[in-house]
Amino acid sequence: MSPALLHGSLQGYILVALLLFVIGLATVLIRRSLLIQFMGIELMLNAANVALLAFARYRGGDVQGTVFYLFIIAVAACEAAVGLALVVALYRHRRTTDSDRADALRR
Amino acid sequence: MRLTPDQISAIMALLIPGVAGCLLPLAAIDKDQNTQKWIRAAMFFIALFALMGCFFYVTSLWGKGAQPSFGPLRMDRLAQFATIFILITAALAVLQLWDHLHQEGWVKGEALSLLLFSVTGMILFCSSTNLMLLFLGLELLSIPLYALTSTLRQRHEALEGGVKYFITGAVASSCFLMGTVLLYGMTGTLDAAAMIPLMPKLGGDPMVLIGVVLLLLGFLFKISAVPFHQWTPDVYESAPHPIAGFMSVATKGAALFALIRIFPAALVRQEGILQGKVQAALILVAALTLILGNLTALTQTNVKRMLAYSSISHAGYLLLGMVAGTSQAFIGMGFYLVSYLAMNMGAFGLLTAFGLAGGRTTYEDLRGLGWKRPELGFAAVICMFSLAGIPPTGGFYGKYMIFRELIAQGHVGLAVLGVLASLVSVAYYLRVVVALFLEKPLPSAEREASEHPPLVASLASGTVLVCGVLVMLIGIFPGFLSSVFAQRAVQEGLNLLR
Amino acid sequence: MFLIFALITLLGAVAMFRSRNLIVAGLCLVLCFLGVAGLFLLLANPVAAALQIIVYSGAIVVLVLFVIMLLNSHEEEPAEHPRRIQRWLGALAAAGLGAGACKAVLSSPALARLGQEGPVKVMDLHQVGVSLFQQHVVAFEAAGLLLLAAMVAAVALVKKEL
Amino acid sequence: MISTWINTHLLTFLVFAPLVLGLILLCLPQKQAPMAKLLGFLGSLGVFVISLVHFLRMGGHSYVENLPWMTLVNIPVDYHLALDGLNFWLVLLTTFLTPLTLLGTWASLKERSGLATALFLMLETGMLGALLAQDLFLFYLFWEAMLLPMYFLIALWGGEERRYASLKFMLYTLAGSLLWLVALLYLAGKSGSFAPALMAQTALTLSTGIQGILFLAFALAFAIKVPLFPFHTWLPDAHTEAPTMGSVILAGVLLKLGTYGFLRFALPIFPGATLHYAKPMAILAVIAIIYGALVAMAQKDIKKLVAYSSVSHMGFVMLGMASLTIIGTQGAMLQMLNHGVSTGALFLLVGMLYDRAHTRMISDFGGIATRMPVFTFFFMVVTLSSIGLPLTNGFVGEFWILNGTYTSAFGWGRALACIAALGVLLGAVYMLWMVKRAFWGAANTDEHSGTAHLTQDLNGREIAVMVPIVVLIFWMGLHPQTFTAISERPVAELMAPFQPDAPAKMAEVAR
Amino acid sequence: MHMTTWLIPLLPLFGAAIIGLLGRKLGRIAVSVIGVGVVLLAFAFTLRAFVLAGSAPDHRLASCSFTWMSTGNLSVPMGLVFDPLSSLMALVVTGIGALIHLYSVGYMWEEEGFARYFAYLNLFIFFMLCLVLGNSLPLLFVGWEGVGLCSYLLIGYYFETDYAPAAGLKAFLTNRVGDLGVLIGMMALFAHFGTLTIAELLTKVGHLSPEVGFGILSFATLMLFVGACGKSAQVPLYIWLPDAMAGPTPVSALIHAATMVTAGIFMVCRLAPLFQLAPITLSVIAWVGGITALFAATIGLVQRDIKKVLAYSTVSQLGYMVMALGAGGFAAGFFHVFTHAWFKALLFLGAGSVIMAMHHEQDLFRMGGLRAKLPITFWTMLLATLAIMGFPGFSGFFSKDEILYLAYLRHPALWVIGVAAACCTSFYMWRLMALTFWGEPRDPHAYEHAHESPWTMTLPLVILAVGSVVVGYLGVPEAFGGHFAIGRFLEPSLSFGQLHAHEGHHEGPAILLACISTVLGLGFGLFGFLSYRSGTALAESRAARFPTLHRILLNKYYVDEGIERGILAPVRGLGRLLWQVGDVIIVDGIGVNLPAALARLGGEFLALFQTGRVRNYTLGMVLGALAILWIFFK
Repeated sequence: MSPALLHGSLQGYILVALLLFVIGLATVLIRRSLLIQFMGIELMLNAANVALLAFARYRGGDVQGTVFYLFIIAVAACEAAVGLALVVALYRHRRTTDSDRADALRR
Repeated sequence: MRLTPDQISAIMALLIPGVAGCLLPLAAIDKDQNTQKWIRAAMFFIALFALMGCFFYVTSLWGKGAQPSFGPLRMDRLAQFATIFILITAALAVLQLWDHLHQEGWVKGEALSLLLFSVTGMILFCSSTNLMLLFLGLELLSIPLYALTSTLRQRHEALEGGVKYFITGAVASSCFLMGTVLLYGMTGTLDAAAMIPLMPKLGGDPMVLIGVVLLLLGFLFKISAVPFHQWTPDVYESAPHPIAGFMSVATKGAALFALIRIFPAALVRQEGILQGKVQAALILVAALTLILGNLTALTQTNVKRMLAYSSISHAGYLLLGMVAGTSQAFIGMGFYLVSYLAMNMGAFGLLTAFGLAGGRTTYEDLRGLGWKRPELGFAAVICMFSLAGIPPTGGFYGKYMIFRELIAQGHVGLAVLGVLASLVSVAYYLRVVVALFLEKPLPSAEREASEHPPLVASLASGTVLVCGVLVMLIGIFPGFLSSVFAQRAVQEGLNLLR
Repeated sequence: MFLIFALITLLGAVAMFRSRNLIVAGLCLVLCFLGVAGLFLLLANPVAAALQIIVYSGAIVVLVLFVIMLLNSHEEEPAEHPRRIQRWLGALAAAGLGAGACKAVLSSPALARLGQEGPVKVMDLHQVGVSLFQQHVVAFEAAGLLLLAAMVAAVALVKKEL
Repeated sequence: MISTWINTHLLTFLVFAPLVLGLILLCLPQKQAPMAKLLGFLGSLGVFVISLVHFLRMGGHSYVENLPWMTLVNIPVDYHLALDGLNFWLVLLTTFLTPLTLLGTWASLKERSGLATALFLMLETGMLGALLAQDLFLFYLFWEAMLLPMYFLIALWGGEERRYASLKFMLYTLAGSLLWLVALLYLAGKSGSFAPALMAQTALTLSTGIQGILFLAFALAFAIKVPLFPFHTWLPDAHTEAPTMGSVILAGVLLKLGTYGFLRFALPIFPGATLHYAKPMAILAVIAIIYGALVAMAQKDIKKLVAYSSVSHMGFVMLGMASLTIIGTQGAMLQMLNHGVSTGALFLLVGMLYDRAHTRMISDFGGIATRMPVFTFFFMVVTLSSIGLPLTNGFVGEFWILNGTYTSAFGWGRALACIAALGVLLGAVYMLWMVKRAFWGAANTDEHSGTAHLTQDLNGREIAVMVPIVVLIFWMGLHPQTFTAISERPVAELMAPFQPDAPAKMAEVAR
Repeated sequence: MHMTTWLIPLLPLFGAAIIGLLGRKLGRIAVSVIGVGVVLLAFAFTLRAFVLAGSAPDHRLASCSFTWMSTGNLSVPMGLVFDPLSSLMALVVTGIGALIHLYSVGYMWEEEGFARYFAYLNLFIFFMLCLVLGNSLPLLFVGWEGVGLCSYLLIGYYFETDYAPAAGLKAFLTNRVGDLGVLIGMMALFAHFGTLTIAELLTKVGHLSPEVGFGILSFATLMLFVGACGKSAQVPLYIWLPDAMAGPTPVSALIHAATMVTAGIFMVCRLAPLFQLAPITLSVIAWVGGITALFAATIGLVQRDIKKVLAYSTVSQLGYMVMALGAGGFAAGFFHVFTHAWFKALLFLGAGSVIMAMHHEQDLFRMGGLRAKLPITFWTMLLATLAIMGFPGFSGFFSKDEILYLAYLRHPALWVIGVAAACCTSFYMWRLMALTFWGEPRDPHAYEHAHESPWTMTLPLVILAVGSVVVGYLGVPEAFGGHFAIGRFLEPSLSFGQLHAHEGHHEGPAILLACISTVLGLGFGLFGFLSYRSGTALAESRAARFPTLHRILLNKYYVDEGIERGILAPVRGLGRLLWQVGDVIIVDGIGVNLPAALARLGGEFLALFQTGRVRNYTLGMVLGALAILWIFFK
C-alpha cells in the first residue's frame, strides 16, 4: 500500500467506501435478522455517500455531490420508514424478525 | 424563481399524478372509508381523474409534437410514450383494484395514493438522463411498491412479500446508487448524456466498469431478469392481483424505457469496448432469463406465480431487443411492451374478473370458469395466445420485430433459443386455457362457489375485455402502433440525445 | 486522521456485522456513522458531516433501535437450519467483491489521475441551498414526494384500523 | 353492390367471409345452436358456390389481390393473395369440404355445436388464407392462425385423451413453424422482402451451407405438417381425439398445407438445396409410406388406422414431389386432392359409425354389413379409392407418383419406386383386413358390442353427404385432367430447374 | 361403329349400376333379364366387332375415345382395341359369361342377395372386358385390378360367414402382390419406352436393338409375370384360388376357371413380343408353369371337396398354359385357355348342379350314384372329363399335346413334368366322376331328394359340352395334320408384325410323345376310376398305407401355414413393433415426451432455487453481479 492511500488520498476514500459497501452487502447476505439486514442496507447507502463526497471533493468541491448527498439521506430515511414499518407489520403476524423464517412463499 | 412555460409543461406530467397522490390520503384519513361507499368512489374517481388528466395532457403534447424539458427532465417523445404506457397500465390497475379490494372484503385508499406516487416515480425514471433524478425516480417508484405489495396486510404472505421486495429492492437500489456515484466520480457529471464524450477515454477503467455493472444491476432488478428475478414470483403472489399486474407491466416497462434511454445512447453506443461487454452481459442474462423463466413457469401450479415467471420470461425477450441494440429493435421493444401491457394486464385482470380472491389462484380454481363467462374466457384466450406469441395477436408481432432485428444482427442462436423458449411457453399458457374451458369445476369448488358467489367484477371484466380487444387490434393493425408511435418515440426521443 | 476515521468506520461496520445482540449492532452502526462523519470532515464538507450525525446517527439509527426495543427482539433468533452453503457462498462472494474492489481501486488509472487534482474547497451551506433550489428543483420536488410517499406507505402498513 | 365487390375482391371475400360468419355465429346465444349450424352450413355452402362459379369463369386470367399492407422493422409486408394453378383445386377442395363436413357432422356434436361451427368456419379462413397467400409473412400468419381453431376443436370436443392430443398437436406444429420463422426472418432480413421471388434471388447469393440450413428449417415446418416420418406422431393422436369435423378437415386440407408449402415456397426458393435434399426426402417419404402402412395394420381403433393410413398416403405425396419430375409432382398435386376427398370421407364415415355405436374399436364390430348395407356400400367405395383401385382417384395419383419416382434423376429412384409400390399392397392389407373384421362376418350380437347399436342405416342427410364424394372419387379417377390441367404449367415451371435438360424443357413449356 | 364397340364393356357396367342401385326394387325376373341381357347384347356386339376386325386389313379395329390421364410425357388414352387375340378372348368372356349368367339365374334364385350377385357379376364382365380390350397397359390394369375386386366381392358373397370374407381377402391380397408386379413392370416400361399404349410399346420394342435394354426388358417382363402369377394362380401365388371356392359355384366357373384366372396368360400373350426378347423370363415362366402344373395336380389327388378338386385342377391347367408360354408357345398357351374355358366352366357348372341337387353338399365322400338322378349333368360332365384328360379327339387333347410337345422342345424334363401332371389330372378327374356318379349313394337322405336342375342350368351345360368337344378342332396341331388354325389366326396379335413366333416348325417325335402321354393319361384315369368306383374304402386303405404323404397332400404341402408363419405373422408383428417401439417409445418417447419431461424436470430443478429465503435471493443477485463483472473484466 502506498502511503498516500493511508493518508487520505481519493483512492483511500473510495477503498473505504467500497469495503463499507461490501460489508453491508455481506450483512444482508449472511445475517438472518431482518433488522440487521436493514442496517446492512444503511451501510451500503453510506458507502455510496462516502464515495460520492470523496469524488465531489476531488472534483473541485462539486456542489452537486452534497445536494445528491441530501437526497440520499432523504431516501435512506424513506427506506427506514417503510422498511421498519414492514418489519413491524410482519412481526405482528409472525412474531419473528428472522428472514429465514419468512419463507411461506416459495417454489 | 420563475418557471418558463416550457418547464411547466415538462413538469406537468409529473405534477398531476403527484398532486393527486398527495390529495388522496386526505380522503383516506376518514375512518368511514370502510362504510361510506361514496368516499371510496371519490378516491377512485380522483385517482382515475388524475391518470386520465395526465394521459390527455401527455397525448396533447404528443399531438402537438412538443418535447418540453426542465433541466435534466426531458419530456421528449420517448418519455411521452413511456408515460402514456405507464398511465394506461395504472388506469387499468386502478379499475381492477376497485373490484379486487372489494372482493378482499375491504377497501384501502392509501393504495391508490401509493400507486399514483409510484406512477410519478416511473414517469420521472423514464424521462431523464440525469442519474440523480433517475435514482430518485427509482426510489419513488419502488418505495410505494414495497408498501403496495403488502396492501392486503391481514395476510402474512402479503407482508412477507413486502419485506422480501424491500430487502432485495433496497440492495438493488444501493447498487444502483453506488454505480451512479462511481460513474459520477469518474466522469464528473451526473448526466448520462454528458458522459458520452468522456467514455472513449474511460471505457476500460475498472471503476467505470464496476459502475456500469452496478447501474445495470439496478435496471435488471426492476426488469426482473435472471438472476435478479427471485423476488418476482413471491412478490407477485403476495401482491393484490392488479398491483402484481401493474408491477409486472409498468415497472418492467419503465425500467426498459429508461434502459433504452441510458445505455445505448449514453454509455454503449459510442464506445466499442463497453458496448461489447454490455452486450455480452445482456446475452448471458437474456439467455438465462429465457430458460429459467419459461422452464420454471412450466412447473407452477399457481396461476399467479406462473404469470410471474412468464413476466420474467418476457423480460428475456425484451432483453433480446437490447442485445440487438438497433433502433429498429428498440421500436420492437416499444411495440412489444405495449402489447405486453394489454395481454398481461388482461391476464392478471382475469383473476379479479373471475373473482378469485383470498389467495385462490391455482389452475384448479380456474376450472370451467370460461364457460360461465364466455366473453371473459374469450378475452383470456386471446391474451394467453398473445402471451405465447401466436399470430395474429399483438404478442406475436412484438416477438417478430425483436427476433427479426436479432437475426439481422447475427444472433441467430439467441433467436433459436427465443423461439424454443416461446414454444415451451405455449405449454403453460395453454394450461390456463385448458383450465378455463376444458374442465368442469371440481364438485367442491362448485359448492364453494355457490356458497360464496363472487362479486360481479364489472370494472375488472371491462378491463379484461378492453385488453383482449387491444391485443387483437394490435395484432390486426401492427403497422399503426409500430410506425406511428413506437418508431417516432424511439427515433425522435433518442435523436434528441445524440 | 484519515486512517483513524477509516478504521472507526470499517471496524464499526465489521462489529455491527459480527454482533449477536441487535442493540449492540445498532450502537456499532452509530460508531460507524460517526467515523463516516469524520471522513466527511476530512473531505472538507462540514455540512455533510453535520447532517450525517444528525440524520443518520441521530434519526435513523435511533429509529432502528426504537423498533428493536419495540419488537423486543434483542438477540438474533436461533437458526432453524444452519444454511452453511448460504453462509459460505455469501462470505466468499463478499470476500471476492472486497478483494476485487481493492484491486480495482488500486489499478484504476483514472482514479489515480483524479486523486491528484485541484485545491481543496470547503463546502458551505449557501452553495448547497442555491444549487438545490435552482438546478435541482425537480429532484427536490421528487424527494419531497418521496418522503410523503414513504410516510403514507408507513402509515398504511402499520396503522391500527385497516 | 355486394356482388360487384365480390367480383373485384373475390379472394378477400373467400378468405374472410367464413371468419365474419364465424364471428356472427359466436354472438348467437347458446340455445340457438341448430340455427347456428344451419347458418354455418348455408354460409359455407354459399362460399363454395361462389368460389365454384367464379373459378369456373376464371378462364384465362387469374385472380390476384396485391396491396401493400404494412412495414414492420423496415421490411414491407404485402397483402398479396393470388389464385393460380397450384392452389386452384386445393382452394375449391377447402370450400367444398367445409359445408360437406358441417352437413356430415350435423348430429355428431351435442354440446356447444354452434361454437364448434364458428370455430370450424374460422379454420376455413385460416386454410384459405394460407392457400392463397403469396407473401411469406402473410402465409405464416394464416399458417399459425389455422392452429388455434383446430386446437380448440380437438381440445373441447375431443375424446378421452384430448388434452394430451391437443397440446401435442399444438406444440409439435409450433416447434416446426417457429424454427421456420427464424429461417424466414433470416432470409427476409437478407432480401428485405417477404416476396418469394425476391427471396429466391437472395437465397442464390448465400452459401450452399446456409441455403441448406434454411431449406431444412422450411422443410421441418412443412414436414411436420405433412406429416413426414419421423415427425408424424402428433397425427394419430390428433386424429383419434379430434371430433369428426376436425379429423375430416385435418386430413382433408390441413395436411396438404405442408406439401403445398413445399411446392409453393421451399422448392422454388431453394432449388439448389432441394436438389441436394431430394433424395433424403424421398427416402423419408418411402419410409413413411411403408411405416405408416405397417403401423396402421397393428391398430385396433378404426380412426387411428385411418390416421396412420394418412401418414402413408401423404408419404406418397411427398415422394412425388421429391422425385422432382413433372409426372411425380402432378401426381402429388392430384394425390393431395385424392387424399382430401378419400380420407376425409373415411373420417366422415367413421364418425357416422361412432355416432351410432360410440366405439371405434374394430373388435367391437363385426357384421356391420348385415346391419347397414348402404353405409357398407359407401365405405367400400371410399376404401377402394383409398387403396388406389384403378378408375377411382387413388390410382391415378399413386400411379403418377410412382412413375415420376421411377424416372427421377437421383440414383435410387427405381428402387424407391419399387419399395413405395409395396405401400399400395400394404394399403390394401390394412384397409381390407379392417373391413373384413369390422364389416363382414356374422353380426356381433353381443349387447355391448358396437354392432348391436347399429340400428339405423344412413339417413338422407348422410347419403347426401356421401354422394358428391363418390361422384368426385370416380370423376377424379376417370378424368384426372379436370383437376390437373391447370397445374400442368406451373408445375412444369416449378420443376424446370431440376430437369437434366432444363433449358430445352423451358422452351417447350413456353411454346 | 365406334360407339357400339364402346357399348361392349359399358353395357355390363350399365347393368351392374342399374342392378346395384335399384336391384331390390326390381324383382328377381327383371334383374335376371337385365343381368343376362346386357351380357348377351355385349356378346352380340363382340361378335360383330370380331367379324369386323377379322375383315380389317391389319386385323385390327381400334377405337379411342378420350385421354384418360395425361401429364408430362405420360399420356394414357382410354381406348379399345379389337385384334384377333382380344376379340377372341372377349368372345369367350361374353359368351361363356352369358351362359354362366343364365345358369346363375337358376342357381342363385333362392338367394337373398340375388340382385347383388348379378351386379357383381355384370361388373366383373365389365372389368374383364376392360382387361381384354384395353389398348394400354393402364387400362389393362384397370381391368386387372377390377376383376380382382369383383373376385373379392364374389368370393365374399356369403359375407355373413367367417370363411368367405377371409377367402375373399386372401384372394384380393394375393392378387395385389401380383398387381404390384404389373405396376412395377409398367413403370419400368414407361421409364424406358415413354409410352404405355400397347401398340406403341410393341412398335418400339420392334425397333429395339437387341443389345440395348434387354436387362430392362427382362426386369419388366419378370415383374409383369409376377402379376400373371398372381392372377393365374401360379406357384407361389396360387394359394388364393382353392380358397376362392368359397364363392357361389357359377362364380368359380366363370371367374376362377374360365376367364379371370386366364388373364395372366392373356396378358403375356398380349405382350408376347416383349416376352420373346427376354429369354431369362421365358425360362422362368416355363419352369414356374411346369412346377405349378404338377404341384397342384398332386394336391388335387386327395381333396374331398368337389370344388377343391376342380380348383386344384384349374391351377394345374393354368400351369400348363404358363408352361406353354414359357416354351414360346403363346398361341398354344392361349389355345389351351380357350379350350379350358369350355370344359372347366362346364365342370364347375356340373359340379354346381350336383351340389345343388345334394343340398349344398360338397363332400365327394358323401355323394355317389347320382348318374341316374342327374342324367344331363352326368353326361355333360363326362364329356368335360374326357376333354380335360386329353382323350383323343376332344378339345383338351389337341391343346394339351401341343403344349407338351413344345415343352419337350424346350426341355425334356418339362415334358416329363407335364405328362406326370396329366396323369394326375386323369386320375383325380376319374376319381371325382366315380365318387359322384357311380357307386352307392353314401348320403341316402340327400340322394332321395336329388333331382335334375332347371333348364336355365342345364342349357348352359349342354352348350358348353358341345363346345368342349368341338373347339379343339379350331387348332389341330400340324403334327396331327392340322393347320393349327388358331395359331395362324392369332399370329398378327402375337408377333405384332415384327417377329415370328417359334411355333409351327414341328420336328422330332411329336406323334410318339402324344401317344405316350395319352396312353399314360388313360391308364391313370382308369386306375382312378376303378379305385373309387365302388366306394372310398380302397382309397382309405391306401391313404393309411402312406400316412405321411397323404397328410402332406391333404394339407396342401403346408404352404398356407408356412406363409402365415413366415410372412404374415412377422409382418403383423413388425407393424406392432414399429408402433409400440418406433412410435410410442422412440419418436414419441425420446423425440417428444422426453424433451417435454426434461423441460419439466429442468423447471422443477430451477424452482428449487426459489427457496423463499430472501438471503438466497440476494445471494443470487450478488452472484449474478459477479458473473457480469467477470464478463466485464475478462
